[in-house]
Amino acid sequence: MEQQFVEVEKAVIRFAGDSGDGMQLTGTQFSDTSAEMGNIVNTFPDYPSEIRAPEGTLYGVSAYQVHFGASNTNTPGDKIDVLVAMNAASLKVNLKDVKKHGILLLNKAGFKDKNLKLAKYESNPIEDGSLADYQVFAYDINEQVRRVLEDFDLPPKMIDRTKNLFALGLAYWLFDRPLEPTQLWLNKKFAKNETIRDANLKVFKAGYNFGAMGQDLAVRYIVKAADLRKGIYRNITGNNAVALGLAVAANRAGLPLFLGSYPITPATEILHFISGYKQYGVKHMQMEDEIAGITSAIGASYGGALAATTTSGPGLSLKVEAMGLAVMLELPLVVVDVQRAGPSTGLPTKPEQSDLLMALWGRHGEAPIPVLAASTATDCFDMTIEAARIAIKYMTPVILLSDGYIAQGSEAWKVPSLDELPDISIKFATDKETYAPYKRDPETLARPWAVPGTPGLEHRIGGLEKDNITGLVSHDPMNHQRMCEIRAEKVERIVQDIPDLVVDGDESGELLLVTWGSTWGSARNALASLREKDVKISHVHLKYLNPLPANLGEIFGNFKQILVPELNLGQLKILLQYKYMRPIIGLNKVQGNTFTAEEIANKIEEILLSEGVSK
Amino acid sequence: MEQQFVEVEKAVIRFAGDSGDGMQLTGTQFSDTSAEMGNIVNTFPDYPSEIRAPEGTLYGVSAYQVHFGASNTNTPGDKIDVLVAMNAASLKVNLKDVKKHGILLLNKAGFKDKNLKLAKYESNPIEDGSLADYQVFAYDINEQVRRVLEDFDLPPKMIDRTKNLFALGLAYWLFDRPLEPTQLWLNKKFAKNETIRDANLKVFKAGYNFGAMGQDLAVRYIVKAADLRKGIYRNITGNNAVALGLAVAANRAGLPLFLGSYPITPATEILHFISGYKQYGVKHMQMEDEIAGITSAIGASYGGALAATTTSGPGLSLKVEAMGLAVMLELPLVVVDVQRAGPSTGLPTKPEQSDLLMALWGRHGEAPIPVLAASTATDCFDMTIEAARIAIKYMTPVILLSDGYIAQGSEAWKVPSLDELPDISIKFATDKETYAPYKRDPETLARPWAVPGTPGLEHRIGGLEKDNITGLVSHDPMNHQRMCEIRAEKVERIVQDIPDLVVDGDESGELLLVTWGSTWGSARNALASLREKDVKISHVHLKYLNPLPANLGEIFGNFKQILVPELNLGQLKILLQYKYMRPIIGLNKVQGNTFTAEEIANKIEEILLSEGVSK
Amino acid sequence: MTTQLDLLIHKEYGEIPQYTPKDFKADIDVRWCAGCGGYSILSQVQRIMPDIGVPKEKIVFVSGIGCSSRFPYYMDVYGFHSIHGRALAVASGLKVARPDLSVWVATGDGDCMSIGGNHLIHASRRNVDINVIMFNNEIYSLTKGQFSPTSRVGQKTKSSPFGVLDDPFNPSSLALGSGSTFVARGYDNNPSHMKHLFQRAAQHKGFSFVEIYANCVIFNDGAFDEYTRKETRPTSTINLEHGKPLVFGFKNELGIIMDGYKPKVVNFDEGTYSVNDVIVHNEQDSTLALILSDMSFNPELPRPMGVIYAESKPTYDQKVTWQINDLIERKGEGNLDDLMRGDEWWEIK
Amino acid sequence: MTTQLDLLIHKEYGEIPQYTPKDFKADIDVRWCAGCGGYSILSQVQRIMPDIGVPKEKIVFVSGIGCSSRFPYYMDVYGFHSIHGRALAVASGLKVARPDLSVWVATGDGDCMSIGGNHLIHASRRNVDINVIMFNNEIYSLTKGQFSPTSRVGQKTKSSPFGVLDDPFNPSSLALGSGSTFVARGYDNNPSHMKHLFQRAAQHKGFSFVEIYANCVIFNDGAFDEYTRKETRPTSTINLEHGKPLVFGFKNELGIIMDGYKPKVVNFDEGTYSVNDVIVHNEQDSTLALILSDMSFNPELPRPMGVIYAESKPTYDQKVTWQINDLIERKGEGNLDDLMRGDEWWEIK
Ligand SMILES: Cc1ncc(C[n+]2csc(CCOP(=O)(O)OP(=O)(O)O)c2C)c(N)n1
Ligand SMILES: Cc1ncc(C[n+]2csc(CCOP(=O)(O)OP(=O)(O)O)c2C)c(N)n1
Ligand code: SF4
Ligand code: SF4
Ligand SMILES: [Mg+2]
Ligand SMILES: [Mg+2]
Repeated sequence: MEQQFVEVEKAVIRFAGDSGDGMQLTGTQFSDTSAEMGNIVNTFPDYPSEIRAPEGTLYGVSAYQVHFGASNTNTPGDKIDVLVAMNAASLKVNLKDVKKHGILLLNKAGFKDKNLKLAKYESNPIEDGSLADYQVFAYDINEQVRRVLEDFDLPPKMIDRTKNLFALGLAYWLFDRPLEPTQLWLNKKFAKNETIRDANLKVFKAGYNFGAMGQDLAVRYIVKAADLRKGIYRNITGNNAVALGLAVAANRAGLPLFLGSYPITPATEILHFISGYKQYGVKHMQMEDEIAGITSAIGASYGGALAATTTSGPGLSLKVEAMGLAVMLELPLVVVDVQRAGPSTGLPTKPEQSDLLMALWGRHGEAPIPVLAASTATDCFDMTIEAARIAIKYMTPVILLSDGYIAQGSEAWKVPSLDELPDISIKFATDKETYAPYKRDPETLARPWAVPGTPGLEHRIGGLEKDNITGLVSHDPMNHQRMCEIRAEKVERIVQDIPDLVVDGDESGELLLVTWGSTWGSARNALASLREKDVKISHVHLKYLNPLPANLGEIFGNFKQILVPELNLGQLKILLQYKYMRPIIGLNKVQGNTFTAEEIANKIEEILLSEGVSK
Repeated sequence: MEQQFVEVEKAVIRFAGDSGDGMQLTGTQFSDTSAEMGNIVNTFPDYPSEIRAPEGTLYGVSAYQVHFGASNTNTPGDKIDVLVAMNAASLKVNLKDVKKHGILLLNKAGFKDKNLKLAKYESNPIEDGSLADYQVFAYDINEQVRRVLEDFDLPPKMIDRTKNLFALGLAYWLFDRPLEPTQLWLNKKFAKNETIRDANLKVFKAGYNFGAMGQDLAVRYIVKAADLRKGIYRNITGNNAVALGLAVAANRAGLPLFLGSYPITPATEILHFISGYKQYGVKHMQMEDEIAGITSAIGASYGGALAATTTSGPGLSLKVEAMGLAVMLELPLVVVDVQRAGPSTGLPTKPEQSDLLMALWGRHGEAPIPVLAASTATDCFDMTIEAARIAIKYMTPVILLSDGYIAQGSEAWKVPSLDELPDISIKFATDKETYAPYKRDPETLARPWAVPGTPGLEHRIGGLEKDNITGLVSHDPMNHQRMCEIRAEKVERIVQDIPDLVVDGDESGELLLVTWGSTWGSARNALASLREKDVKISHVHLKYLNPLPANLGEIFGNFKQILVPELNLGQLKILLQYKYMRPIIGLNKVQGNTFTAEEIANKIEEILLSEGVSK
Repeated sequence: MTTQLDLLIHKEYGEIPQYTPKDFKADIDVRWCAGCGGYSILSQVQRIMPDIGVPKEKIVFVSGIGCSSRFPYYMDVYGFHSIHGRALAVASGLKVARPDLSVWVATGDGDCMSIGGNHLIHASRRNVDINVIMFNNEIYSLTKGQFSPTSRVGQKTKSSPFGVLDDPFNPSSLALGSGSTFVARGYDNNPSHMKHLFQRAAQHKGFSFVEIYANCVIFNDGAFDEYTRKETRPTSTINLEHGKPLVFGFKNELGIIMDGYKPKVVNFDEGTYSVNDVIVHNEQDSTLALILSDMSFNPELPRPMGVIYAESKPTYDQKVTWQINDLIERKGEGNLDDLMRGDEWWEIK
Repeated sequence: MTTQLDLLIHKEYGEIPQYTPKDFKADIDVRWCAGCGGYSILSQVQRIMPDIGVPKEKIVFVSGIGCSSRFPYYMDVYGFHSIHGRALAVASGLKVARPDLSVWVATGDGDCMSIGGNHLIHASRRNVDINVIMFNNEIYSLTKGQFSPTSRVGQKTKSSPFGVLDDPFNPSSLALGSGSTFVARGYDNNPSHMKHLFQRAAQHKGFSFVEIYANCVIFNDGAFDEYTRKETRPTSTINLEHGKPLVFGFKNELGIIMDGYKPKVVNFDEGTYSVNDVIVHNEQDSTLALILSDMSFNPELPRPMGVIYAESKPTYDQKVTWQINDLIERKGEGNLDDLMRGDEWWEIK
């Protein structure tokens, strides 16, 4: 059969199988290779909350999705072009996300009676015609790999385990990917075990050839490369980016890094990465709980480290009292909250944006804290450094909001070089003649940072209200009022130090789309598709939630309506309605996943239509 | 000298002395007797945060203020008519609050050189003319009591200690109070020690006679009695009222009461009172920390008790995670937060209203909780029962906000009888045919309450998201959305069950005064004084903060401006601006004390003047 | 005052049905990994349930968060999967409010001893009548493999890539040091021994702390092999039985004697000592319990398995009830109208 | 990479000045009640400070909340009055970040063992080099008199008007059970003994837990009279000294012998035993420490005072530094540009 090439702007592939089928690895290879070819990639792993759910079950399905192309791959993608499904359960769980006429690459060996029963199929979908809307290509991959490896002296289980590489090879052929990067990787990974290495290499190649030998796959795809700036690139997840951001921020601040943390999904990986940074002089303590995580960090900050604590919702709830202490002490501290679906334990492996109000207002007393939010995996790097910069410059705790979606998803990152990054250092106080613990910088209102070990600056601080200059405990009524106002004012003044917003699209008009955090990606994709249809719509994205950028009110003034899509029941909406006293249209989703571009685009069109504006 | 009587509507007296001078006791006697005479009384104790500060120091001054009269004694009073000061430090600390031409009853013995020095007086204010603006009556009370008790075989220290009763007797004379109630009380209190009893009785009487003998006090005051409804009355503090409210609510609900708590100022007394209710079958646990306080209560609630936890700001911050669990479990729970000045440890013995936003929004995830606030000491009783009623009827945690001001202050309470209080009981689920853990009441959306021990209803609940009927763990995206919405809707629906607001004053106009919590008293006093001057102003007071009363928006629509005085930097303001999208004028005070009526009245006049409305 | 609850609690339940272990299996797939130590713990718990003399509806399992804390879902009794670390505080409130219930806690080394450490030591000190089963796998499994407070020095985990630095807790010593009245240790691949421990815990009136070595096949596989496998167990562990001499070894050729106040291993085959010189286990002796527990991490001594300590003492929940009953007996049941009125009231007529 | 901090830390400070206790008095009124046990603790701490070999600016006192936790305000060194219960977690982070500092924690029985219990047992287990002075007054004083985890059964307090039901912790046993390497006990009215304990704690490299019986004249006056007053102390307590026999009594006529593994009091005057039969204190023996600590609440045995246990072991903060240094030595100092680039990078040209 003749094979033809079709060029496309971008594509979405999802690899799905049992928890033990190696889908995460398969997906990562595909994405790395695609990125190396110059595609922009955006990925998302989706795995069960059970550690190793029983084989073949619906709740045991593990998947990895890759969105790759030349542009507008700002999310892992709404709908799937190609689904690789290693068994019946994987098909069942994922089919709803496949585009009509999309490609299904199925492993027949995973559709035995037992599999069908576990997947709750009445009959075999490969045979019963129920997949008529799709291009179905079903092969017995187990059989294939057994044949390929018949000369190898390996136990059958081991042989079976290579089947993901067969599927990967096939996918490479389908999308015309070069084999070398993965071959190199396999060589490295199995350097110590030649048989396994060779078996894997052979199966991988066989998968590719199987496509080339042209059983029935008639169309191959060429996904255009992006026009990327020159430089060094790598793929990175948000959690990895936060970890790197902290290490780099400490370097740029001229401070040692200290992390006090306690594991919690989906923030734990930040702790994992940082625990590996020993060679960089980084100290970390895995403490007994979240309270100890943050209070140990406060102790380290008092000692002169750039201190951070990392967590997710339930952990943030436990850190509340100590955050109030940090406010009172006016010590720098970076608190990273990787949001997940709540309330309570909620859906612990699923993303949500529902900790915003808590970050803004969830402390007893008047305890203002700056709040920032990262919008993509790579933005986590920049915003972490920004959080550290503000914390140090203004002597304040800062909350950085990420979420499970960008924390675990990856995208390509143009790696900066250390010395092109800003210097964010400040000087410790050392002069005993002029020092007073709460004597403030007139511009930033920051108090001086004097660390133990500095002769002559011995002083006492604590959670009781203190005199505005001396820092001595003060019960004076007017001093308390002044101090509350100063702490609020200090956070407000950060507005001088953050960039004005630039509207994407017309500066005024019918509708302004406002986003924050990880919904950035879906919004960008939605805008791209709408603009193709000539729909007029402007967009601003908020990385600073407290304080809000100075020109936001002015921008609002230029639009008739404002739409805020959020993965919560309307939290930014509350902030904006309070601040600007005008109605905000909310698009609210709490379904353990992010918006599809379509959902946002549809809402926009609906609003514009009802206004009789859209074509 | 001729003594004359002046009749007044109300008066304010403050007793001030060293921590060891017995001022709290003196004040309580004065207030109890006044209440018995038919005055409305409102009191406030003000004591140092040190346990026993050194004698004679400024920070060791302890005071007790009594506002008593026929009407509008809604607070302990702004300015003092009579200050009883037992030493120089007490005068120094309290003079600023005394009205011009007010009466100072001073104990000369407390103005020795040593006292003056500790009080940081350069010269003796009794002699240097600096008190010319006041009516000064200075006597050597120590000398007086020594003379009175010269026949008693008591050590000098003991004799000195009676001086507060001399001052009390003098005050009784000044305000024409009957001696019997205090005499009865002394008889009871010192029943076991005749000498001490007689000494105290004698000194008390001597103080009274000292006034009668007419040295120089020329004017006596008759404070009008109030026109009170018939019934049994007592004085009560807010903390005592909460404790009683919990015990009574449990009774009316037909449930046993369980309190899980941890001591913290100014909420600890609730725990003290309840720990004394053993005879009433009440169980309490003083747990290891606040987290255990609330989680033990959740355990008890699961077991079928009316469960409560009591705390103040720092403790509330620690309970955040567990409150989220209670939201997810949908179990009844009363969380009482007696607010104090924050952030962090702040000013722990001083009141503030700065936990409102935290109560509303301070939890990770979407975790809505009804929020109520008590406005006076006696209202603490009613609102505690109301909190319990809502908690049980809607199967939800409820936060009740009190503050250090009403919690420790007292007022006269018309004691209800148990059976005139509402029945708030609901039935436990018992029918295994119809039971499902999250099958809801169609009207309230409450789930059924099935307690362990009920055969056939064995089920599992927890913090993971659950299916809306079965309560089984569910990762279904649409179920999560539905559950988040239902939990929000359930709290919203409480609005059907709370009274509409009634505007005090005209139904529409220039300015609406909106208050919540303990500022009610200052606001009422301010209104009374303004209305005497014919200033037009309307008022609503919010006891329900979430949900807000149904007709609040409509009421707002009838006023040009809205003023919200709060003891914080504008927290209700945030809620109202967000909800009603119109600017609110804030009057914000964080000075460790409450508003004076004057501060509120002045602000109102200022607003009205600037609008050119007021006369 | 009779409450709604009294009506429920005091309802006679007559004969307890003749249950079988199956009656305690919840109708739900167990979702632990194949080979997880949890399975055998679960099945032994289900096995003893018919015999503890409590009707099903009076049994509650409370847990925190972790693989182990999923336990309540698999038991067909009342179950409460709370938040991380708080199971013991929840259970304390429940037991005090409802002394009629049989309250169990299923927890992990992280849930119980890391974030939950404070509630552990306080529930232990108070002697609340709760049966705790701590699944010790020396790792945080649900969060995919970080070290826990029982992980060993040098252990490489996701959060200690260069080796753990923290010394671990000895769980039984912490339990004893905080006042536990029942302390025992078992391991997942000895079902009958485990069953015995659970039975003993159920019988014990007071706080029972049972540590079970539970293999996590995914994140810490084989951690306990030395103490649980036939080839090494006889010399690496010693099985404690009340009133029996402390002997161990493949042929019971080893014993523990006291060298002053220090325990020491002797080999009877060497001829110097015989079984008569060996200490006899007395599970009611607090000093011996401390000494035995302290042997756990001593490489020269075998690790004790079984009931280390069992002391009979009034429970906290009983004492709460007694105090209330005593007061009511002495002073009469309180009248809320009197309480509201207080001592200092007056009447306006 | 050299940080700003290194510049501070590594600056040579030359000779340590000849301090006097007065140099450690902060210029502020001490605001405890007249007669509070805190005063004598404060003055002994100020007295040892000149001799611990650390310049003033390198000393930090951390505390939580309570009367006792006001301590840092009264010391003219660096001071950190944190929040209730968290002093040990704050101090742990500080010490690990700054091993060059001498870190002390002043805390109360409530702050340290109630809300702070978890941080206590974990700091203890990790052996972070912190010196803890726990003011035990068996009450919550700052909140005006509720029972604490060291209050006695039956004690009437504001929150236990009918008597405490909870059994108290034995602080030294909890410290030992959680792994403390230095455990000692003293009392406020024995200044020289206290001074000795503080000196020993300062010398000890690792976690030192010193419990001091501190009389609260207002809310629990006389709680420790039995153990601290001349009339009863000689028979109610025993003073431990390393290498010395365990004797006590008005004329040292009493001693502790071992009856098997159980400590027992003997009277030499009775003639059966002499001082030679008595156990000799060995503060380095973990088993003996457990036995001695366990004597504390036994009415038939004297309550031990002094250094119960002192074990030498690498500290956590040292190990953190060693692990870092070891890796840097073996693999070289990390280059952040390499770290950012990672293993799998590519170049677009
Ligand atoms: C407040 C909070 N912090 C952290 C977590 C994340 N978390 C869940 S389980 C767990 C550790 C569980 O360890 P363990 O109790 O030993 O259970 P195992 O999975 O090993 O059985 C952690 C840290 C959480 N759910 N909540
Ligand atoms: C989070 C929090 N909970 C409770 C309190 C109230 N509180 C302050 S000190 C204290 C107890 C102190 O007892 P202890 O540590 O023994 O100190 P002492 O006053 O007896 O020296 C309590 C409960 C608080 N400040 N913060
Ligand atoms: S990860 Fe470990 S502890 Fe968790 S279920 Fe699997 S084997 Fe069991
Ligand atoms: S209340 Fe007690 S502990 Fe507090 S300062 Fe006074 S005597 Fe000391
Ligand atoms: Mg574990
Ligand atoms: Mg104390």
